[in-house]
Amino acid sequence: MADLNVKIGSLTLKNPVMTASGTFGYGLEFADFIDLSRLGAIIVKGTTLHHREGNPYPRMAETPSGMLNAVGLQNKGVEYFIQKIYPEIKNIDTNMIVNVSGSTIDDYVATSAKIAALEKIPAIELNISCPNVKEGGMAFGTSCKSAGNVVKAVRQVYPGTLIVKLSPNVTDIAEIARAVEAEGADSVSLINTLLGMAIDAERRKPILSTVTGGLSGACVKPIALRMVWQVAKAVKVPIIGLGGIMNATDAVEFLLAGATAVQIGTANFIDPQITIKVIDGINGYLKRHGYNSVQEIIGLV
Amino acid sequence: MADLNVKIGSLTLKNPVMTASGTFGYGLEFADFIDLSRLGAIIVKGTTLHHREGNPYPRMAETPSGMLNAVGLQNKGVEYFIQKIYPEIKNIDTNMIVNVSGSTIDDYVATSAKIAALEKIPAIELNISCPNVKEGGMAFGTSCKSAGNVVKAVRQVYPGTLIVKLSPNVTDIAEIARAVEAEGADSVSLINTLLGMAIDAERRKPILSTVTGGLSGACVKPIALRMVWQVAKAVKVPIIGLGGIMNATDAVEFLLAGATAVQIGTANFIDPQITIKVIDGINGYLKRHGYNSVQEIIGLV
Amino acid sequence: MKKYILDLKVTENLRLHTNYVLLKFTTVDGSSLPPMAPGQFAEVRVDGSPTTFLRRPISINYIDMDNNELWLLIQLVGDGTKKLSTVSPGQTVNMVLPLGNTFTIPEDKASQLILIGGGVGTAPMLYLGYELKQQGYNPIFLLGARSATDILQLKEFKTLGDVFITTEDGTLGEKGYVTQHSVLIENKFDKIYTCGPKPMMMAIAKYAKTHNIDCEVSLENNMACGVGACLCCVEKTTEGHICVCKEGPIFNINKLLWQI
Amino acid sequence: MKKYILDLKVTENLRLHTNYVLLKFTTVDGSSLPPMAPGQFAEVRVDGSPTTFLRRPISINYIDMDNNELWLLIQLVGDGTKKLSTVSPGQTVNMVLPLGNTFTIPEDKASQLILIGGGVGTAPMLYLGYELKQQGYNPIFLLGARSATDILQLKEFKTLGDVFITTEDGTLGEKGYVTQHSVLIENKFDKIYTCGPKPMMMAIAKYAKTHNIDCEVSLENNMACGVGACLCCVEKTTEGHICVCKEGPIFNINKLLWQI
Ligand SMILES: Cc1cc2nc3c(=O)[nH]c(=O)nc-3n(C[C@H](O)[C@H](O)[C@H](O)COP(=O)(O)OP(=O)(O)OC[C@H]3O[C@@H](n4cnc5c(N)ncnc54)[C@H](O)[C@@H]3O)c2cc1C
Ligand SMILES: Cc1cc2nc3c(=O)[nH]c(=O)nc-3n(C[C@H](O)[C@H](O)[C@H](O)COP(=O)(O)OP(=O)(O)OC[C@H]3O[C@@H](n4cnc5c(N)ncnc54)[C@H](O)[C@@H]3O)c2cc1C
Ligand SMILES: Cc1cc2nc3c(=O)[nH]c(=O)nc-3n(C[C@H](O)[C@H](O)[C@H](O)COP(=O)(O)O)c2cc1C
Ligand SMILES: Cc1cc2nc3c(=O)[nH]c(=O)nc-3n(C[C@H](O)[C@H](O)[C@H](O)COP(=O)(O)O)c2cc1C
Ligand code: FES
Ligand code: FES
Repeated sequence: MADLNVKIGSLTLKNPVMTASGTFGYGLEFADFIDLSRLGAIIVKGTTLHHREGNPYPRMAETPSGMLNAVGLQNKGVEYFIQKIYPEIKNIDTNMIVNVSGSTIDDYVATSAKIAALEKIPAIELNISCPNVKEGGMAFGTSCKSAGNVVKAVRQVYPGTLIVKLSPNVTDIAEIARAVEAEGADSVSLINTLLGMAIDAERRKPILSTVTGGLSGACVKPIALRMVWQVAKAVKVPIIGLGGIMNATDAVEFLLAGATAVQIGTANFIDPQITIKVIDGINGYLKRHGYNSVQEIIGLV
Repeated sequence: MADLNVKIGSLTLKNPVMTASGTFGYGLEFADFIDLSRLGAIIVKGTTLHHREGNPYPRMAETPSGMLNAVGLQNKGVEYFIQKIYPEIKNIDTNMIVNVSGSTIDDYVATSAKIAALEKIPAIELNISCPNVKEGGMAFGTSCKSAGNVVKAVRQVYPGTLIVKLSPNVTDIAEIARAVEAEGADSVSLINTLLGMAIDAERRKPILSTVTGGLSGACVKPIALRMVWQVAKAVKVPIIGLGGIMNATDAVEFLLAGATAVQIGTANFIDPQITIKVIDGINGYLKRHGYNSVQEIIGLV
Repeated sequence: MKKYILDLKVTENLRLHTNYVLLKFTTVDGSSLPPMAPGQFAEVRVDGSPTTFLRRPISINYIDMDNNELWLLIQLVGDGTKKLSTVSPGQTVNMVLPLGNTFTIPEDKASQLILIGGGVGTAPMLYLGYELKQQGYNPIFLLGARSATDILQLKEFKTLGDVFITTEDGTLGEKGYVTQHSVLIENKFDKIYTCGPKPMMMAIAKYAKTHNIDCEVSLENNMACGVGACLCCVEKTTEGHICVCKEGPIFNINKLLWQI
Repeated sequence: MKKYILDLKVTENLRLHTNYVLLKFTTVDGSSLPPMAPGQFAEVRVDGSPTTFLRRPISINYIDMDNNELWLLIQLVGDGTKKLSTVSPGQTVNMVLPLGNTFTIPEDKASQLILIGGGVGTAPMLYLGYELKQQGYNPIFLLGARSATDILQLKEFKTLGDVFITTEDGTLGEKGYVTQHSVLIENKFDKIYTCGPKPMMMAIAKYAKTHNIDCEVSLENNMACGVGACLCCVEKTTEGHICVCKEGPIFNINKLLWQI
């Protein structure tokens, strides 16, 4: 076994494979399929200050080698998370990370502060890039100033490892990455979904209730890989790469492009055991090429 | 036969189906496969003021439901086009449109002025969105100011129909569309390719000689469709929609989203007769749904 | 119920009619199939269909205990189901199963239960009927379809109880819609179970509400994960948006907010 | 030469060895195959491989005039060729053909011509050898491969002229590389035609240059369109970047800028 350990802020991951927010529930949904403790980290559902019903159905459309979703951050709010969900997941033996979303800076701050109090949640991922809710999310992630402002505010109340999740729907993602790094982010994760749309030609209607939604899956990999490569040259903090990772080779590509860890999202829907296969596959790759540690391949390209 | 005529600036197209620049050569390459005169328009290769060798090989990588290219505007320059190619193509009985690229505003202006003198070229498509050349192309298309400046300068020397091709690698494409409309563009076409990257994990190297390249094909359709829909709400000039159109249903989706015409690019590689199938398919769709004219479905979504 | 990811081996592929196939599967190694309940479904991976990215949810049609076989009844609608319909005996198909909840059954074995299936929506009704019969109920079946050729698995249904039929064109049974069938109108039922096209289920739900009959429907919302992880498949209910794949697909109509 | 888009019918699928298949095709309607020249290729559409988006370029291996058959010799390297290798007789495969240029043949029928193929690069050599023989030349063949089992279509080559072999492991013919084979060293050739892995072709080009032998190679640059429209497949030559799919795949080494 090669050394698969990686560090993200003050977190040590037993391997670079995490699950992407919104695609893995709270982890428990996959407990029948895999040993959750083998994962590097689990990033749970997007959590907001208050309960959110999310967008109306339909929320999903299949696209060539991918899918659009318009879930819209449905969740029962941070208090419910703390009372009801945290007790259920806190003993899963991996890094449990909460993905935090909000509509205002105060929302982000309040939610992050509450999560900061949870002993078994060592990190948060600040979602400033959700394209599926009007008043917030993505808007923060599309300008350096607003992205920087959210991070600055949250940094003041959140002492744990602070990961900031970037939006790909921007002209220059490296610039945004630099802005959030400057305000104290410990790591950046990218990419969130690309804003897309699907139309039902027969019914002459958009397929999603919200018209547009977030594109994910294999189809976005070339774009995600390019962005990770660009950001890797722009910042010093570790990068978590994601977007279209469907197998171990894809994951290795992200590591080569400069990511210290990866997240797997949509691929979990197609193969609920994919995370374990990717971990084993990265190990196999390292062995085959004579590397002793995953560190050796990070950023080789 | 439903009425398939559409107008773009002062151009009348016998149907809304054009071919996308860089994917259809000068049209002649497809003469064995289809009757070129059936097309609404042919947009020929990107043409620059001076001869360009393009980027080194390898220039292409296959991706999930798509491909990356890094051709880099290889062409023999506008003079060669006028002397050698124009005489060969000027009698093709459709709208022959030249895609004009440049590294400086002066380049764009000089090239456009020369094309303006060609009687059988009724329109140009200004490519301010090529992601594959360093000093220009895309840089113009990623800010309202520079996009507006190019269009303003070209508008002064080019009296024909002026189409401006927009880059999808931006935060807000509608804003750019408005800027070029304000400077006198007769139409906008979108999208050019999305900046992407591919890595050969086994060799630990980028696949393309230029590292990054332009993503096209089915995978980009959801993004292209969303952008067309956004731009349709932002401008009054007719929109030409493209990006991942692989069949007639895809083309209809773009029309429904607000495009007056469509372009077919990568799909020509997979089926050299696809353009004709799309024309026939649009006609079939209109019939089936009881429309007499393609105009009736433009922008229905 | 524990969920599994299994490669199951095709034992039979029966084309029931132009647009329907019945696929039978068993385990590769001869081990027993995992326990599954009526109303549950499988997320089936479709190999070799370039346009099919996600798995396809398909109801458990029947479990043949004697032969250790799982049956799936599939209507060919798009590329995914068309590709799936071409598998041949010996090939394996990857499935995640069993997913979702099951029907609730009244305690009183004398309850008058009617199972109404429309089109391929009859699929889960067969296994439900079998279970009910096993447990000592006397289920009655009402099958509706466009035309006689769309009435599937009639022979199997007949072994489980009385079967009534409506077809829209009158080629079999009574002409019209299931809600107009005399068996429904002339008898008093304690519970209706139904699966089929949404307009049909809504008409039945309305009928059930009006006549104060307990009623459970099986929803077919679009799904991505099938395990409650993505929240794509939600139905708006009295408890807010809940996942059809996990807390459904079987819902009591009282929980739904259908405008009927 | 006029290009066609054709659905051709598989008549035979021969697995030559673990990693190679020989596919034979004829027209669906019994009409004659279009004229094709040695060195040209087909852009083959691969159906049912989700990871294969573009067509795959495959050389014309042979035209069997008597049976109106086109042969393609395919090495299984990735998903596309693997999927293609599973077609069965009766199925059709869509191809754009014939594409590219052909070899140039010296006028003098007494010219000493040697055709050197490495691995699956022997594919276009068979048809070229056939044409040469038809036209009254006496081609000599030199086939190289890793091991005896990678030497393909030996029987067919033997009907066209003398065949010499090298294998890297010495399991057939002389041990070593083609450029080391005695037939090459001991005879004086007027022209070399070659197709195979790039390092092999470069070694041959170097040999040819050193010995002042005219030499044509067949390149296998990655392609998207195959018809000269996309400029993806370019090779840097004395005339700048030119398309391998249209002005190639056959190049005289004098035109190439290989560092040899
Ligand atoms: C819980 C459940 C049980 C089902 N049981 C059966 C069954 O037993 N037999 C059967 O034939 N069908 C069943 N279906 C429907 C079946 O899943 C769809 O017909 C199938 O997914 C269509 O796939 P396709 O690729 O052939 O069609 P597509 O080309 O994808 O689409 C054709 C139509 O099917 C719908 N559809 C596409 N993807 C999905 C999806 N992931 N979920 C639901 N609908 C979708 C589309 O909206 C479209 O109208 C069930 C669906 C659900 C949710
Ligand atoms: C003019 C020409 C003639 C050829 N003739 C033959 C032949 O007669 N028999 C034969 O077996 N092979 C031939 N090839 C090579 C064949 O095209 C590739 O092996 C095939 O495209 C690989 O496809 P894949 O999906 O199996 O592999 P992939 O998984 O796509 O890739 C496997 C390898 O093949 C290379 N490759 C992928 N796509 C292409 C492409 N479009 N063009 C070229 N290389 C590619 C990749 O770089 C990779 O190294 C020829 C290639 C060219 C250009
Ligand atoms: C159904 C769905 C729900 C998602 N919800 C969230 C979310 O709540 N918060 C978030 O930051 N990202 C969310 N995402 C984005 C993913 O975490 C990930 O960034 C994206 O899907 C790209 O990765 P992939 O291609 O591997 O799926 C969601 C994605 C999907 C498909
Ligand atoms: C090989 C290749 C070359 C291209 N060259 C040009 C070009 O010269 N000028 C231009 O404006 N767009 C160029 N494009 C972009 C296409 O015209 C089109 O915008 C893009 O491919 C998206 O459409 P598609 O998905 O239908 O291919 C090129 C695309 C490809 C694939
Ligand atoms: S399909 Fe993912 S939650 Fe139901
Ligand atoms: S492959 Fe398109 S020009 Fe050669």
